[in-house]
Amino acid sequence: MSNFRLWISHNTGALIAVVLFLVLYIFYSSLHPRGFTTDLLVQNSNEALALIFVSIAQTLVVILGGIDLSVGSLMTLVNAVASEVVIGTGPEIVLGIVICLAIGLAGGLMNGVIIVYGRLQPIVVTLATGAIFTGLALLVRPTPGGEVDGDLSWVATNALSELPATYGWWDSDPGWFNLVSGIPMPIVILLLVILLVWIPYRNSELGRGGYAIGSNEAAAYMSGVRINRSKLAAYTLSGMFAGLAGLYFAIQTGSGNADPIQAGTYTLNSIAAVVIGGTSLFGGSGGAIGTIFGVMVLRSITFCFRVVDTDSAVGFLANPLLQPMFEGLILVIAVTLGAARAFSVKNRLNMFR
Amino acid sequence: MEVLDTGPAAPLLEMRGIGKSYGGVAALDEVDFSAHASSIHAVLGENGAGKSTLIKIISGAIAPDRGTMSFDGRPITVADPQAANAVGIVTVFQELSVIPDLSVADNISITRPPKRLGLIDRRAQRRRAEELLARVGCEDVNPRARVGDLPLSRRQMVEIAKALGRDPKLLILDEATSALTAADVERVYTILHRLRDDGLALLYISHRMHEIEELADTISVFRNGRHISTFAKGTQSDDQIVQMMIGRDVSNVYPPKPVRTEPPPVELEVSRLGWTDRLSDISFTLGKGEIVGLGGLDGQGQREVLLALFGVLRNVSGTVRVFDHKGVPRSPVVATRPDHAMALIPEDRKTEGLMLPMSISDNISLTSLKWLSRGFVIDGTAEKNAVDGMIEKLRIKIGNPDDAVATLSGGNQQKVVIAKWLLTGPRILLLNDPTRGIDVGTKEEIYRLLRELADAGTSIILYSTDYDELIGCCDRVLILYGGRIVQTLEGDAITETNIVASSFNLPVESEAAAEPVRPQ
Amino acid sequence: MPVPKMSNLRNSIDRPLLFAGLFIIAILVVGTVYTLIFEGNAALLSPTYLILQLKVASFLGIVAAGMMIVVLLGHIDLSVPWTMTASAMLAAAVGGPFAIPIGLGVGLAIGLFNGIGVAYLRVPSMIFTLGVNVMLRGFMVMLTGGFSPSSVPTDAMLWLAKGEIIGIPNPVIVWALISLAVAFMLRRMPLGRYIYAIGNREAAVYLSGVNTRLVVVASFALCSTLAAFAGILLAGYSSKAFQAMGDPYLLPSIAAVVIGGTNILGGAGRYAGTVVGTILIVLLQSVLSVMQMPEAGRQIIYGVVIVIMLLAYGRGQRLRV
Amino acid sequence: GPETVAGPGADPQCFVPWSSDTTYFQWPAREGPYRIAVVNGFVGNVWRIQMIQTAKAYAALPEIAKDIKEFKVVSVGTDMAAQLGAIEDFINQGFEAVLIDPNTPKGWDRVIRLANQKGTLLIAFDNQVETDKMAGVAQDQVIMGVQGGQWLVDHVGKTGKLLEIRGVPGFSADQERHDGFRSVVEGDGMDFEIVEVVGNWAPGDSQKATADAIAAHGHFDGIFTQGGTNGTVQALIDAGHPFIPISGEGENLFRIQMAEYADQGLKGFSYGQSPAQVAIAMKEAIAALQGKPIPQLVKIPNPTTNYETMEAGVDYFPDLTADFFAANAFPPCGLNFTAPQLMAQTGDDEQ
Ligand SMILES: Nc1ncnc2c1ncn2[C@@H]1O[C@H](COP(=O)(O)OP(=O)(O)OP(=O)(O)O)[C@@H](O)[C@H]1O
Ligand SMILES: Nc1ncnc2c1ncn2[C@@H]1O[C@H](COP(=O)(O)OP(=O)(O)OP(=O)(O)O)[C@@H](O)[C@H]1O
Ligand SMILES: [Mg+2]
Ligand SMILES: [Mg+2]
Repeated sequence: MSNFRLWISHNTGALIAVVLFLVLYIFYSSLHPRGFTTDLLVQNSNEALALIFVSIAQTLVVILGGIDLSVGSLMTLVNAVASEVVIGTGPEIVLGIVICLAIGLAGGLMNGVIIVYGRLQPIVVTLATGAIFTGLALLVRPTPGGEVDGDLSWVATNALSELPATYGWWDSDPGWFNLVSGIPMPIVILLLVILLVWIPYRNSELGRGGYAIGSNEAAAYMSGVRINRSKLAAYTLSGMFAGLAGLYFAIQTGSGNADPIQAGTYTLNSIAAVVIGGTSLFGGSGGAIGTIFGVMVLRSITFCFRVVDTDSAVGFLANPLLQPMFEGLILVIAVTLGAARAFSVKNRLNMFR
Repeated sequence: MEVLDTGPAAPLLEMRGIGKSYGGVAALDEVDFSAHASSIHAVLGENGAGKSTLIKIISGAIAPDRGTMSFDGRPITVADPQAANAVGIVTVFQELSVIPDLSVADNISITRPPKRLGLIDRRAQRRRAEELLARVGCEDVNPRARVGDLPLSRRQMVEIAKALGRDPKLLILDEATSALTAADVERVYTILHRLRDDGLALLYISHRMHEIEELADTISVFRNGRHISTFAKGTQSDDQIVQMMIGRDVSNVYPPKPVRTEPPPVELEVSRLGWTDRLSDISFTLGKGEIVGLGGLDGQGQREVLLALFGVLRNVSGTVRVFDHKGVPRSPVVATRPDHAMALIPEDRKTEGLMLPMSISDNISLTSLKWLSRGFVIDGTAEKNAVDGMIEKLRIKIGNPDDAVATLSGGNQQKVVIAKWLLTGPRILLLNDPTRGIDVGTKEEIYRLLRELADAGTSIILYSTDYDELIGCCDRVLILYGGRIVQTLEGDAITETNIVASSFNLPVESEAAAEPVRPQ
Repeated sequence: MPVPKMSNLRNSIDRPLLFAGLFIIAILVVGTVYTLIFEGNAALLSPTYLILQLKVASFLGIVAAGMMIVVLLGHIDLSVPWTMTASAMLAAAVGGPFAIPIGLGVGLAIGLFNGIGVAYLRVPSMIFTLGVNVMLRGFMVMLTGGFSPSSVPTDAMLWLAKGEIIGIPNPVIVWALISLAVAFMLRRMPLGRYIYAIGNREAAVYLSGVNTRLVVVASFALCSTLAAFAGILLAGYSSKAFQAMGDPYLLPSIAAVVIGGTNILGGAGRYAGTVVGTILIVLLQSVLSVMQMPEAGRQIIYGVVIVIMLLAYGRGQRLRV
Repeated sequence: GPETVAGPGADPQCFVPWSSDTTYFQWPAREGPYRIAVVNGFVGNVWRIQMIQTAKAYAALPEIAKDIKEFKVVSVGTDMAAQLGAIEDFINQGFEAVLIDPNTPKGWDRVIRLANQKGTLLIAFDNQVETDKMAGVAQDQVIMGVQGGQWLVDHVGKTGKLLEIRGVPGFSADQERHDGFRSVVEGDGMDFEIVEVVGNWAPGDSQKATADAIAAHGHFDGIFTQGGTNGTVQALIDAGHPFIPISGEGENLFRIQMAEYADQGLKGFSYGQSPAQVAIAMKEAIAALQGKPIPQLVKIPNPTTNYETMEAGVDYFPDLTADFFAANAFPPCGLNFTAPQLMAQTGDDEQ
């Protein structure tokens, strides 16, 4: 097989997600009265970023072969904290951001320590720690509220052009800036995180160790992979991503809300996004990039509901009482597409993993 | 215990008073053992003798209960495989330790990968993989390929390449060649000889006597967790070695084949069987009481033939007749129904044959629960009797039928797999390399059992990677090459020369050739 | 380093029973100390209170029994909440003598659908049932918006949930009968053996000529039917079938199963553990409510208890080499 | 953005300002018909479904339909990010007005800014938002607690043992009703012992919590609950607890119970959050789009009733076993839907 074909075959899941996303998004943006614009991109990326971070957090754990039922709750905890600390002078804000990420890291580390040293199954441990995080979030923020720096909120949720404009970096935009000024800030943040966190992780021994563990833990151990370290690293980093999600969510909404139902929604959606994005729930393969598209597929489904016309061929999708049903149906179909290998398998023994 | 002086130099590895127990079972008992540089040291013993346990202790995978170890003259404790690697002890484990979802290159450099800017340098890693693969003669393996997509024999070669990449001082191979084809084995021999000449110490575990003969300088025999003896090759005869290993004589390994006057009634007729690009135009018949062998290089479609007949493969073309049933069974459910009465001993007992944490009893009765139930309820007494009967018949060495199968040694686990199928009273038995990793004594029992079954009317298809076995057991041998049957050998024509020749799709000579065909 | 012998399935999981039992006693003691101090009574030890708890536990217990079956297979059913809701609401909507059979039929149908998705399409159950849950919720929104179904349970449902026989509430009797049946199935019937076996190594069971897909479908069908039954009972108990009535049952049912010592990866676990786990969770919720613990504290205690229980059962085995 | 103007606003009977210092918003008048969207959050409880039904039915009334070119409803779930995204989407699509059932009280600055840029009207209903830059219609949650508490005081006296059943923790409505209730029963001269449990606004949870509380604490003299009221009544019946005064939500089943057990001592008071708020918000949006000033926050009277004044067929519907919220009619706004009318609608969009 040529290298290209190998690459395709190793990334089929993610590629399916990309195609699915493109189909849905083209459908959406072509029906949109204003068409595809920067505004649309800003709005859509704002809507997706927190879920993307949570889903990347989930991805890290799923790669290990685990599942994390606490990501949404940890995000909520950090969201609650952020609504108290990300405000004030510049240095105070920076400190607040650091505190938020540190809480994320600590939450992830706590999961990791219990799972690794308690030798317990991640799904049950995170079921429990999720409750703990929710409880802490409710302690910090019994009712929705709090405040986050307004400028930060505005900058983080708009096109890049607002960054220098808000903080007054330069009077007139330098030429090169015009090229990039239309890029939404969430995309910039995401690219930075991918570049500075995910890619290095993916190419580190610890990161590869995570894949090895998910693929076959005993073999990884026998091969001299540092099991404990890799697991702890993955959970801790996962916590940091959940923290990022909570932080961005706070910045985006300018407030905090310890809503356990919302936390549950984020957790479950993150699992769906991971699967649609081509990461196997058995572990060992997949990655953040696929997950990003998995989230975009999920989000695009609901985008479409906003633009379909009652009188069009798919007018039934405009009925608000049918939408939840179709949302579920499309979700089932998407995860089935993302996960079902039953039809392509020629040797039925290959189905059992 | 007689310990032979294997050379003037001090041993590289020295173990004293090593003990290890699992529950009540002593896997190793007061073992003293040493290995020297520039020597290939074979470790022999029947299944469950403690060989793998010894290896795992040396390589840090498990900790001994008692005893001390020194390496290179210094006392050491190996806490985990990383620690072993760090001092130069590298092991190719019996249960492969390649990681299926990672690429070949990733696997080979799984520890201490080449780095740039603190991150793994994938390109350098691929170059390194290419070099090491070339050293073991596997240039055809793409370093970017997923290891899980490779056939078992390639995986084993990747594992060996990976071990070589770790600059071992002591290289341990625990049944590292069990899945290799003859050609690969040759290459591995060459490499091992070269490594020995470079001054490495090698520990080699295998159940194939002829490998030992070709390779080893020194031989140690283990039995029941004890180190029985260590001696130079050639100082003991094969029979003596076997005697040491299993404590009795194994004079006639293969039971005699029956002489037939007329062809037996055909029970299974396969014509023009095809499946994807892996099988085409497979036609043969299986008569009542016959043992038909499948031979050839590994991965030429032998497994697929068995799986196809057992209903595991999808979209199989061609026709099959089983007794009076036309058509390929649609699933193992159909294949195991009384009117087909087929059984398949699968390739990998751990993942396809057994539920390791469940009890021996549960494993044996699983296939027969339908018969062992009254109405919808399992008949406990019937189940117990059936299980006890099988354990006795196959002489499975166990403590208690309620113990987990996982506690048994490899050979006894294999017997459990066989037992569970024999309990169903199969009329057609498909065996997929059933003696892989099984000691001579047990092998002999299995051969005898197969012949007894055949004599009692069971028809058997036996795929084996060991041509001795095909020669010794089979009434007829079909050699596969590239998914086709290229040769059918019968009677006296079943010879090593012919099997090897037709495995490479070369013409068969009527008289045994002076030089067996060797791979290029 | 002595490694515990891998003893057989039947003996290795007595610890959960023991620990959970002790913990139940501890909960009662703490709760009683509280009521003694603040109310001057020991209400939590009264038969009325205990029977009430058993009655409340029976809904969760029935859900957990079904959940345990799929967990033993190595799967999970996240569609339980809306399976309960849909079955109960449809049963109430249909009314009449067929209410209960229809409700159970809805559960069965959902279970078959789940089973087919998991066994035939081989979508991981975690994600398939998650999607089905969303779909069911949408379906009920559609129905409720479309016509206004009755939400009042039939007399039969009311009797089943509220009646009692010689002082024992009917739901408890139902739970006991279901428990006996499930325990018997798991221990003594081939189906049970297959469920454990598939939870350990599905490929081996498949190659043994067992129709594993049928077993998986049957297990999901059982799980959903039991959830439906719990939903119907719950509707009777509340005298009303209402949206989202199943939502509070998902995580507790999983927790009950694992606190009871069932391996979340499948293949091992005793039914008695699930019963004890259920009682533990219901009592814990109740006592915390009685003690007027604020929600934050409740969540934290709940989480900590699960972690502590699991740690107390002994750390998992190392992977075998 | 809107101009802040002095009152009075349009239709003051219907659009009652929240308080005397409530400001008024005025947008430039625009040509109809308009494009209006409703962005709902959670779906999957009866209240929200009924709200959607009301919105659709109202939009279909001839006198409203003539002003509406396109009407869309979407439910985004409990995810705040999705709700913000949907609102922004409708702003970008050029909708003239977006009615919001907000998931949280804060975090609206960005969409308000965008809406003002593009001239879109935003009106929050059901839950309040903590900003004076967005228009809203709301019922006073604190008052609900106060009214419920006061009613208990009137029927129980100033002393005794009360059971308070709270809603979903973390929601402002829960906190506000609680605060209102406590302000009365913990006020001067009051001497209550209060047991507080969580019922999550759901009948099942409320029933369980009530049953537990009765088992552990014995007798209560009155109950204040935020929702799932019929579950609480059920628990009283099951426990053989004598009927006592209850302040509860506006569920039809509770009101049926009130009627049924009034003579046995169930003195019920029912306050309600009405799903018909959405219609008032819609009416207000149209008025504002026509250029009329509207109050920044409209106060919707709390439709309350009690066991003495309750009227079958108006305040509750004894023959309807369906599960819905009975408080629906707001005559000053010309809103005369009855719940059965709404719930009997078909799910299809074309009417
Ligand atoms: N097959 C196995 N046999 C023994 N231990 C295993 C096996 N698989 C995983 N482990 C786990 O691996 C751990 C040791 O891993 P390893 O030493 O590689 O981690 P590490 O990163 O070096 O951590 P540490 O710094 O704690 O040693 C043990 O705690 C054990 O639980
Ligand atoms: N993890 C374990 N738990 C319990 N018993 C074990 C375990 N591993 C090995 N044993 C027991 O220890 C003994 C030695 O096993 P070992 O694997 O060393 O045998 P071996 O000589 O390698 O056999 P084979 O040739 O079959 O590989 C056997 O009786 C086996 O049942
Ligand atoms: Mg270590
Ligand atoms: Mg071995």
